[in-house]
Amino acid sequence: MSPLQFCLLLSSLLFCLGLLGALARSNTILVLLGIELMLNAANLNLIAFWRYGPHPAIGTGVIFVLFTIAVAAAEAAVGLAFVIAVHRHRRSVRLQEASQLKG
Amino acid sequence: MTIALLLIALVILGAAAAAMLSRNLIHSALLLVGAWAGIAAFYLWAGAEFVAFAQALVYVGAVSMVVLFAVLLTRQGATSAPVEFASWRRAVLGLVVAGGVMGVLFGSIMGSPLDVRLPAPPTGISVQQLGLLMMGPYAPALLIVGVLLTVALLGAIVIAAVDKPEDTP
Amino acid sequence: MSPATDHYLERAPLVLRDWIVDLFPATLQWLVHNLITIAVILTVFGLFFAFTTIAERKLLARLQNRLGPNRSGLPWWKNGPKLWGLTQPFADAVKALTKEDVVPAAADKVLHFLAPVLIVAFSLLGFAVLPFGRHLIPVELDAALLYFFAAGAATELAIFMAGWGSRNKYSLLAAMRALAQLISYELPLLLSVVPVVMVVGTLSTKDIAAAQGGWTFGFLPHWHVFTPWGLAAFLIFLVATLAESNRSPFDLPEAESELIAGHLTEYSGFKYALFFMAEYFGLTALSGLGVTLFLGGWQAPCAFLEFIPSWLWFMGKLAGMIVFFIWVRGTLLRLRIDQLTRLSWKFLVPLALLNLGNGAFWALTPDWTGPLALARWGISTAIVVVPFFLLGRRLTAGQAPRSYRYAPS
Amino acid sequence: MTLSAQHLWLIPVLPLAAAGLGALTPRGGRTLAAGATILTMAGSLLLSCLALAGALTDPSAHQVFNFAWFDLGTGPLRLGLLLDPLTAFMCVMVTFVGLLIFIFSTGYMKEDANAKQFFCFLSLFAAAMLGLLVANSLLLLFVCWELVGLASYLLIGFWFHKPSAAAAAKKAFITTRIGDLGFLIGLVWLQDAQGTLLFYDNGAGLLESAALAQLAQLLPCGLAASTAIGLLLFCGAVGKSGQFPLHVWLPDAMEGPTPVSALIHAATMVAAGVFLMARVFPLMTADQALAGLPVHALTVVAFIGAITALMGALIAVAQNDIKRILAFSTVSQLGYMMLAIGVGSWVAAIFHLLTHAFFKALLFLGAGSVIHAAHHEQDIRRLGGLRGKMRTTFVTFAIGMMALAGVPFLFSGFWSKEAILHAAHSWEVSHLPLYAGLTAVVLTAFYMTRLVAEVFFGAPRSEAASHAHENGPAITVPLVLLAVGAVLLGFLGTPAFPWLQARLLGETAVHGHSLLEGSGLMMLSILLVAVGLGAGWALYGRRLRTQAEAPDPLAVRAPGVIAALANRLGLDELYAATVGRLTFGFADFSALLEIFAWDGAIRFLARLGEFTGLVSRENDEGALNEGFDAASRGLRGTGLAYSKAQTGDAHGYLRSLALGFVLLLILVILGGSR
Repeated sequence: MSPLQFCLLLSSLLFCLGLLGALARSNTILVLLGIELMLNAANLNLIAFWRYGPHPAIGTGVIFVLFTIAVAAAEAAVGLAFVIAVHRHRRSVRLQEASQLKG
Repeated sequence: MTIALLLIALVILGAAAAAMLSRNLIHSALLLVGAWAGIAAFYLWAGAEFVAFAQALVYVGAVSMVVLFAVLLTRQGATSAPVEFASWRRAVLGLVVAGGVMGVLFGSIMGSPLDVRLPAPPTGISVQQLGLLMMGPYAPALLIVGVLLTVALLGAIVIAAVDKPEDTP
Repeated sequence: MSPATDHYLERAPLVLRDWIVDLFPATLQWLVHNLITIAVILTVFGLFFAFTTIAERKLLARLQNRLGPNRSGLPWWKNGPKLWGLTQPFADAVKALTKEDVVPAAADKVLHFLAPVLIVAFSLLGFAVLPFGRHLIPVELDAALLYFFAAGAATELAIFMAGWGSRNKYSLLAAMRALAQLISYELPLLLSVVPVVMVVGTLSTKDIAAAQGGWTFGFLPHWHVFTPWGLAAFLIFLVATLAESNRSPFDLPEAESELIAGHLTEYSGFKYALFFMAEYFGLTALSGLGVTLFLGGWQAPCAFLEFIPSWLWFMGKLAGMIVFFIWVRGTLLRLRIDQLTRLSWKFLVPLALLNLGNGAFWALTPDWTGPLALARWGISTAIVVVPFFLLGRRLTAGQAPRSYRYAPS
Repeated sequence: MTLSAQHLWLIPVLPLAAAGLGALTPRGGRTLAAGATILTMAGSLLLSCLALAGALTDPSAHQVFNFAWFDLGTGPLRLGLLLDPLTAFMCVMVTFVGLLIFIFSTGYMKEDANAKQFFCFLSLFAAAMLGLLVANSLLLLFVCWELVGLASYLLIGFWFHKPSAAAAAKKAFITTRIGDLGFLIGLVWLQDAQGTLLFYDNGAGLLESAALAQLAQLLPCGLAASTAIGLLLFCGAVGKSGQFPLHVWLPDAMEGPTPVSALIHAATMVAAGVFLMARVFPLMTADQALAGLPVHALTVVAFIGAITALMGALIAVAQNDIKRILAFSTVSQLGYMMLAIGVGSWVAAIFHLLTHAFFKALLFLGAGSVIHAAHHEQDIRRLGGLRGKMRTTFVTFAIGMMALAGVPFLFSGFWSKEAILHAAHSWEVSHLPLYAGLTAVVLTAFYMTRLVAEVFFGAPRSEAASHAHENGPAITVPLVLLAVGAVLLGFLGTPAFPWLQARLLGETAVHGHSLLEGSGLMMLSILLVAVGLGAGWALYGRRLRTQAEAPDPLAVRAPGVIAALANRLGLDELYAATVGRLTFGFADFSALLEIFAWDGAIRFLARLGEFTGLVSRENDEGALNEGFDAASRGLRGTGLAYSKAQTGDAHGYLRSLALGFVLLLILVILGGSR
C-alpha cells in the first residue's frame, strides 16, 4: 500500500468520523465541529496529493488548503454565532428542535 | 511509510473518534483541538511548514476559542440527561450512512491504481514561493478571501450580539 | 562573517557542542545535537527565570523603599554569608516542591493536571526560533514568526483548561476574563509585527536580525526601532506584550487584591509554581522576540563594540527589557477591564493597522534620496503621529481623567 | 545642494498639503492651519532658493522635466516642469512675499471666526500660483491659472456676508473669465497647430525655433498665426492683470481682507499676466520679422499697457478709499509692465514686477496696518495724524510710497521704472507709450503724496483715527522686512550693473554701462517726479485738511474732471449698460422660448402618453390577467406539494445528501468498471 493510499484512507476515515458526528449528535455545536472535521479531511487529501503528485514544486495544493482554512474559520464563526442566537431565542442548542422552517 | 506517519494517524483518528463519542461537550471540543493539532503535525510531516503553522494558529488558537466560548455561552446544567429513543434512532441511521460512505470511499481508493513512485525526498515549499504565488496568480482569490473573512466576522458579530428589545419576538 | 573567520568567543558555544556531539556514534548524533540544544535552553532560561524572580522582588522592594529578600544563605552553613539573598529562588523552588498539592474533589482531574504541564510546554516552544547569537539559533524555520505565534496561541487553551478543570465558578469566570484579554491583545501584537515582515521581506527571525546590521556614521545602528514605523510598532508591541504575559498594569487575570488568584485559585504547590514559571517564560520569549524584531537582535549598537560576542549582546538587551517590565510593574496602576479592552480595540488595533500602511509606504520608497529622503521620513512620521493624537483625544474624550467611583475624592 | 527640475513639483505640493490639512482640521483648529501654512511656505521658500541656485548654475539653459499625463487619441498628453532664471526668481519672490504676508495675516485675522478657512484658501492660492510658475506646459499653466482665479474668488468673497464682497467676487470671477476665454481659444489653436503644449521640449517645444518659424507663416487672412494666438493669449493676460478694458474687477477686489489684496491683487496673481507674456515672449515676437502685417502683436500690447498705465494713474488721483487708491496704482503699474513687454524689453517688465511686488505688498500691508489700527476705517478723509501714533507703519509706508513714486537713486521703484522708460524711449514704432509713461510718473508721485499727507499728517478726523495705535510684531515685522527689500532690490538691476537682467537673459557676464548714458531721460523723469511730489505737497501738504467734510482742493478747482475720474470714467456703468443689458435681454428671450415653445410640446407628449396608458390598461385587465391568475394558481399547488419534502430536520437533509453521494459514487465506480 503506497503512502498516498494510506493518506487517502486516513482522510476518508476522518471524513466519515466527522460525518458520523454531524449525523448522530444532537448538539448543534458538535454537528458544526463534525463539519469542520470533514473540511479538515478534505485538506488532508489536498496536501497528500500535492506531496505525492507529479510536481510538488507547484504549490497549488498548499494555496488551496490555505484558502480552505480561511473559509472554514469564517464558517465556524458564523455557524457558532447562529447557534448562540438560536439559543438566546429558544433556550436550546438541539438541532432537531430548530425546525420551524418547513413546508 | 514511516512510523511518524502512523503515529500521527493514530493521534488524529483517536482524538477525533473520542471527540465524536464523548458525552462531555468540553472534552470533545478539547479532543477535537488535539485532532487539529495532529493534522498540523501531518502537514509538517508532509513538508508544508507554512500550512502547518497556519492550521495551528487558526484552529488551535482561534477556532478552539470560539468553540469553547460558544459551548460555555450555551451551556444548560449538567449534560448527563438520559438518551431518549429518538437520538438512538438517529445515531443508528448516522452509523449506517457514515458506514456506507466509508465503504464506498475505501472501495474506490483501494480499487484505483495509486501506487505512484515517491518523488525525491520531500521538497517542502518555501514561504518565499508561497508568497509569490499568493501575490501573483492567486492575488484575486486572496482579496476575495479577505473580503469574505471581513464580512463573515462582521456578520457573526451582528448575529451573536444581543439584539435590541424592539426586535426580539 | 563566516563561523571560521570570526571571534573565538563567538564560536565558543558551537565548538563546545560539536565536540560533545562527536563523542557519540554517527547514528545518534542528530538526537544528541537536539537534546543538547534543548538542555541548554532549559538550563539557561531556567536560571534566567530564577534570577528574574529575585531581581523582580528586589527591584520592586527598592521601588517601594523596602529591602526585599536578603536572608537566605547557604543551607548547609549555619549563619554563614547571606549572599544578599541570591539563593532565595532555590529556597522557593524547594518550598513549592514540598508543599501539599491540593486537587478539589469535584475537579476534572485530567484537565486540572494537564493545564500547568501544557502551559509550561507551550510557553517554552517559543524559544526554539529566537536567534540568540550570530550562529546560535536552535531551529532555523522559514516561517519562524508564524511558528512563534502559533505556539503562543496554544497557551490560551491551557488557561481555559485550568479555569474549567478546577470546577469553580470564579476560576471559570476569571479564565474567561483572561481569555478575553489574551485574545483582544493578540491582534495588536500580530499587527505590530507585520510591518517588520513587510519591510524585511521574510518571516525568518534569523534574517530579520541579520537585516538590522550596519551603522550610519559607524555609531547609528540600523535597528528598526530607529525608524518612525519601527518605533510605533515597538511601542504597540510593548503594550501588547505586557497584556499578553499578563503583567501589571494589565495583570487582571490574577489580580491578587481583587480576585483571589483568578484561574489559579484552585492550584497550589508545584502546579502553581509551574504557572508562575510559564508566565515568566512567556514574558522572556516575547521580550526576546521584541529584541530580535526591533532592537537589532544580537547586533552590537556601535561598530567598535563588536568584539563583544553577539549572544552576550542579545542576553543584555533581553535583561534590559525584563528590567523595563519590572519597572513598569512597580510604577503603573492596574487598569479596569473596560479600560483594558477599550485600549486594545479602539486605540492599539487602529493604530497598528495604520502603521501597517506606514510599513508598506516605507517598503515601497527605499530609493527616495536627497530632498525626498526628508519627505520620506516626514510622511512616515506624520502617518503615525497625527492619528496617534487624534485617536488619543477621541479615546480619552469623557473618560480622562480616570474617576474612582468608590474612592473618596 | 541644488534642486533640479525633476524635483520642482515639491515647491507647489507643500502648500497644497497645507491646504488639504487645513480643509481637514475642524473649525477651531486655526493655530494648526496657520502653523501648517507658514511652515510649508517657509519650506517652499527654502526649496525655491535651492531652485534659484540650480538655475543660476547655467542661466542660459532651460532645464525641463516632461512626463506623459495620459494617452489622448493619437499620442500621450504631456505635461512638464520648467526651471530657468525667470521661474526661479518668480518662485523666490512669491514664496518670500507670501511668507511675510501669511505672518502678517496671523496678526490681521486674529479676531476673525473662521480664520482657519482663510489660511486654507491662502495655501491653496500659493500652491496654484507656484504651480503656474513651474509649469512647462501651457495646459498645466492654464489649469493653475484657473485655480488661482478660483482662490482669488474665494478670498475676495471671504467676508461673503457683506453683499458688496460677494458681488465683487462674482465680478472678478466673471470678468477674468472673459479674458480666459480668449486664452483657452489660443491654447486650443496652439494644440491644433503644433500638437504639443510644452514650452521647451529640447527642440520640439512651442517656444523653440522650429515651431516659431512654422507659426510665423502668413495666413490667408493677412495675419500671422503667431500674431493671432499671441493676441488671444494676451486676452487672458488682460483679464488677469487688470489691463484696460478688463481692469474693472481689480478695484472692487479690494473688498477682500487686506492681506489678500496685498498678496493676490498687488504682488503675485495680477502679475501672472505679465509673467505669461514674458514666458511666451518668443511667440509674441515671432511675427516681428514679418513685413506687411497690419499690426504686430507687441504693438497692441504696448498701447494697451500705455493706456492702462495712464488711465489707472488718472483715476487714482480722485479716489478717497485708501485701498482703492493703491488698487488703481496697481493697475497703472501693471500697465507699465505690459508697456515694457510691448516695447520688447520683457526683462525690464520682470524687474519692475519683482520690485513692484515688494513695495506694493509693503504699501498694502501698511494700509492694512492702518485699517486694522483704525477699526476698518478706510476713507482717507476720515483718517489723519497717524504719523506720531504709528511710527513703524509710517516710516515703512513712506519708504514704499517713495519706491512707488520713483524717488531717485535710493529706491528700487526708480531703477525698474527707469529701465522701462529707457526701453520705451528706444522703441522705434512710436513714442506715444513713452509720453503716457512719463505723464503717469507725474500722476503717481502726485497721488501718493496726497495719500500720505491725508493719512499720516494733520490731525485725526474721526474717533477711530484718534484712538489708533501701533500694531503688534506679527504685523510690523513683515513691514520692516518688506521695506528693506523695497530699498535693496533695486540695486540688482541698476544700469551700471544690470545683474538681474543679464541672468534673466541667460547671460553669465554682466556688462553694465555708465549711469550717464541716456541720462537726459533720467533727468527728465527725476524732474517729473519732483513736479509730482511738489504739486501734491502744495495742494495737500501745506494746508492740511482739518475736518473730514472739507472739500478736496482739486475738486474745487476742476469739479467736472474730478467727478468723472471719481466714478472711474464711467466704465463700469458703460459695461453695465451694454454687456450687462445684452445678457439680461438674451436671458429673458430664452425664458420666453422655454415657457411657450418647449413647454407646450412637452405637455402634448405627456397627454399622448396618458392616453396610450389608459388604452393598454383596459385590455390588460380584461384579457391578460385571467390567464396569469390561472397559471399562478397551478404553480402554487405544485409548490405546496413539493414543500412537503422540506421537513426542517437538518440531520435528515445531511443524511439524504450523504446517501446521494454514495449512490453517485457507486454509479461512477460501476461506469468505470464497465
